[in-house]
Amino acid sequence: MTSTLLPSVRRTFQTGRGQLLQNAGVVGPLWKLGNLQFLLNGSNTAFGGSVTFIQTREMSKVKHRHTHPRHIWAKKRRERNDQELTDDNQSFLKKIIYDTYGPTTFDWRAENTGMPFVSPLKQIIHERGVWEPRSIRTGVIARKIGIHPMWDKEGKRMLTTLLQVTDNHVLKYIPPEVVQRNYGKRFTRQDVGLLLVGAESADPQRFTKEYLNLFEESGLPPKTKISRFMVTPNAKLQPGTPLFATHFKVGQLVEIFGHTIDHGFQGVMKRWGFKGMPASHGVTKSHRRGGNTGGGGEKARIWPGTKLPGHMGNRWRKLKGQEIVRINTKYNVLYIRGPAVMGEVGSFVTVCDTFMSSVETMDKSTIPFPTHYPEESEETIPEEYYVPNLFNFGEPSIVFEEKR
Amino acid sequence: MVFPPPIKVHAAPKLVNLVSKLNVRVLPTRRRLSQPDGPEGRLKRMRNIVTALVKNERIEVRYHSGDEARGYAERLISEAIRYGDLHKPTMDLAKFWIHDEAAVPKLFKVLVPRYKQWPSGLPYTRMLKAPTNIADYMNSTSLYAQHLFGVLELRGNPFPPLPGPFAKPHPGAIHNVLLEEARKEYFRSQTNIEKQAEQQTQAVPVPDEEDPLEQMTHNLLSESPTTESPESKK
Amino acid sequence: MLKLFRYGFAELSSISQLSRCLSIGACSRAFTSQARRDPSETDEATAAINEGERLNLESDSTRTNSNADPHQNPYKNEMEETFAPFRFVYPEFLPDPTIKWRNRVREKLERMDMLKRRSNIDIPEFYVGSILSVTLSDRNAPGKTNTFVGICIQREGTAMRSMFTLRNVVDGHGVEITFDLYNPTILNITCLRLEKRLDENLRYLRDAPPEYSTFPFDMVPELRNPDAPVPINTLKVKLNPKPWHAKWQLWDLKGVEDFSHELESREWRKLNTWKFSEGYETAKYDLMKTYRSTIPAEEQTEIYSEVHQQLAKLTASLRKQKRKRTFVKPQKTV
Amino acid sequence: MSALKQGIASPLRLFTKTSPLMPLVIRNFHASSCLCRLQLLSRVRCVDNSAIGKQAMAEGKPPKIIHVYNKKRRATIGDKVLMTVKGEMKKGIIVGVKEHQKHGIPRSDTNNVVLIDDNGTPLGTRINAPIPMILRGIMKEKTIAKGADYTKILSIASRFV
Repeated sequence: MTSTLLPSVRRTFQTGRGQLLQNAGVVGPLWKLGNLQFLLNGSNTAFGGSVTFIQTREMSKVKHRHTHPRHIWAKKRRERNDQELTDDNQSFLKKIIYDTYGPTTFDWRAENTGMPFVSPLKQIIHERGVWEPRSIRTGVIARKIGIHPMWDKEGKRMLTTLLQVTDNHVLKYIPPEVVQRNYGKRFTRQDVGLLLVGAESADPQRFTKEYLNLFEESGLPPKTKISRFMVTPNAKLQPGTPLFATHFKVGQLVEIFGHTIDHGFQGVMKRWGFKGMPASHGVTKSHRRGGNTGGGGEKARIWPGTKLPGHMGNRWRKLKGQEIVRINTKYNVLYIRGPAVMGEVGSFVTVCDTFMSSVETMDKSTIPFPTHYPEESEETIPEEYYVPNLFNFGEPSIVFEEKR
Repeated sequence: MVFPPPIKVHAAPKLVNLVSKLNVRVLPTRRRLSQPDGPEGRLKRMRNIVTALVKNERIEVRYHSGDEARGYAERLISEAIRYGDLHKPTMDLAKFWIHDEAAVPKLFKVLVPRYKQWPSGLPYTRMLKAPTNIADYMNSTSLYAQHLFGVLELRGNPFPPLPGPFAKPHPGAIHNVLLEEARKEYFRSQTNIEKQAEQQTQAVPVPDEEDPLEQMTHNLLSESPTTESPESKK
Repeated sequence: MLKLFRYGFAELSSISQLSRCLSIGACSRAFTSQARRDPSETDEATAAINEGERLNLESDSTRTNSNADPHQNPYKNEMEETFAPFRFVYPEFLPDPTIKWRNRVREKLERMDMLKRRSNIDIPEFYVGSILSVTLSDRNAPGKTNTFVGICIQREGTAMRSMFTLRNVVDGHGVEITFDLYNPTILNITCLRLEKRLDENLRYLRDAPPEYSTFPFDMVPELRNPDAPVPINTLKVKLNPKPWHAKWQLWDLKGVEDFSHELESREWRKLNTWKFSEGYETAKYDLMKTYRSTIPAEEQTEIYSEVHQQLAKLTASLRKQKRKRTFVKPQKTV
Repeated sequence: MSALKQGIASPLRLFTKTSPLMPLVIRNFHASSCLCRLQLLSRVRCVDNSAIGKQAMAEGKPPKIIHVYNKKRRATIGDKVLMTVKGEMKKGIIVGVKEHQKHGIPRSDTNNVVLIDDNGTPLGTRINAPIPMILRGIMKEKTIAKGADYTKILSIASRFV
């Protein structure tokens, strides 16, 4: 009795989206509680039958923000199935996966180098392009791993944000014709294609078949994070190409795109920096309230854009013109000047070349195009790159000379 | 008011005591359980669970408070292993956390020897989600009351094992049968290739007992090449 | 009984078997009887411990299960023992314990940078209470270098953010300077007197008479045996009468003379109320709180075993250079 | 816990309203926490040997800031301030602050000021407190920018840290 009842009931409550489970069998009486529906199966007799529930999202349209599913959207995570495999079969599957993909688990919490695993490249589809003035390269996916101070050669302290490029591979190239057909006027430039890039390989058993189809072309194990980048056709890359931190050069300006920290529902003092009201002098129950929201007469309503309490953070934000001051090639880490990179430690961001041509001082033709291929470079790559005015800790202490 | 008042300094780890690493997941901050009696009352609530756990070795608790108390139990055991009962602060700790005096010796006499040679990486306790009583569920108005109860137990206890989160795999299930056949075929083809390479001269290598895969191949090789397919068996 | 069935208790034959498995009763009974039987057989080491604590203590000969004996085999890990003192000597190598900010790669990169910096400057061992002299290059100073001498009243921060504060009284005016330990403008750090104090920080010296924090700028470094343990200065500072910079009564200060006569009734009352409301007495038992505010021993061992060889090499080579330099100077003056 | 409760109860009993000890209790406390920043109406300490400054300090009526000559309205090392000293309006330069400072910049136990006239010439002939070394750079910069000679206060300083 225990073994039959316990897992079945448990599992029904574990399924997040509330699919109708296969093992429900004969459909028994159904009754509703709020937006939960209970389905009783009369065949089992433990508590009057095993229970399945269907969660219906009646209020799904009333979210505070709408997002469209990306074109690459596919249902990602597989439901944990109750059809358990025997130990022999499990080890057999593991062996097959290892034989086809090699190591598939990337742990960003561990002390890793962020180097991409070796990928079994398929036949060459795309030839390598040549740089032209208006060409756009791909970007990379990185994890924010923390902030720490560094000093410049004048002894001035600056904070740097560390972004690790973790196990990045190119997955797919979508040519401009397809992009135009599918998206039309959504892109300002008509001559750009899209490049899918994935980060951090994972166990294929965790994902759905639809999601795994995205990786068929590159012959890679599935990635935990996928992103798309706008590229010109001469910057297209062979599926399966690994991307490194050396994709960028020090001193280059980049754009960073990511989710801000989720603060939840916040009041006006935290969300908008309002002053609040006094702690005493007759103030009651409104010490942290915003006060007046507008005038009377014809304007007697809440005008659009009024700063009010609400959900704070967890939005997509873009940072433009951030400078890369240092690159660690061994651990694939980009050091960005300043503490402004959005998100918590461990969150994903995408990094690509800046589009602010007026600010960019670097000669773009010197940047590796379409990406950096370390196996093709003749010289050995040094472990660290610094911008000229950044203090390298291997150097002796700063000494100021007297002017005379 | 916080006591003592916070000091505006940069954070640094406390160095006075050495603590053992826990093998359970530690949340960044404590859970916000209701604590009507203040922080002291919260500790007392945790203490009741820890005491019951040490005494009974397997208990049924509210999931979240049980999981919160789990960390305390793990820490208590690791402290007892590290310092032993001759260490006065550790004895104070044990007396606080196990408020039944008769159960205090059990920590040092029974649990410490049990967990002394414990495999590294394996926690001392186990937390499971208990099945929800449908009657309770129907009466509760909260939608989030899914995992109301859990089972907290000390590993290596004398009770028969719990069924666990998932059922035992059934070898007769269709997917297992099919995979079994695929596996056999895979290894057969592998061995055929090997055999051709070795020109059927060398004997079957003795398997490494620890490696299940190698043992599997050995079993397959030792079988006669013309095994009957399951269809023909039927 | 339903619950028992649910968790598979049904397979137990009886309740008595259950209680035997748990073995609480038997165990405690054995303890009490043995304690009564042979009170004379106590070691010298255990004699100092309070009699009331002795419920669980007993001599080794009377132990029932000799195989698994916690007293005979206290927890021992050689690696851990060798690296345990490192946490006081090089505290800045341990990362910030805040769980959500931790990342192994960043911590490792920071450590590598710190070692690189230490290969260029000899950062000596020092503690809160030690007297230091710091020379740093300053573009405003006449010779482009500036030296400050003072007692270290506080160490804070971790890794690249680690800082220390020196205090001195110059011409009767208290002056404090905070230095970043890894700032590249620092040219030299010398420990003039190596000692510890009773407290974690000495911020209360701001409210003490100036003689407790007055040190001459031409102070000569004290000679000491490098193998001897670091002395602990048990000086008790007498604070000035109120008003103070902070409410010193709220911290358990050990290096301060009794100032209870300074406190007013209102402060006593508030102090005790706070202590009671915040669970002051039971806070030390909050095991997870202590766990979250520190780095576990295993991780500390991992970190220090990684850096200690390089550290030893660096300090040895840098001290050699220093000795050479100091040996040359007197010859020139003669 | 009982011992702790007794510990709380005893001072309560000593200083109740009915207690004879109550009149002995002196009531001196601040209504607000002290701020380290220098702004309008902050009291500062005059550290030069000008007659008016010395007299004001001796009488226990230290100078009070009535204006800070920058856009933030908060004064720090090297900022010019307007003060009332013994009923007169005087200008001065902040030469030491209590606020927490960055790497290598000294923080003093008191907020120190040196009195100057409109041309930047100090009223006294000597500064008794140690002066932060960074003030040398700040004063030289301001001399060029403002057209007044502020470097004179550097020459009367007795000591730099």
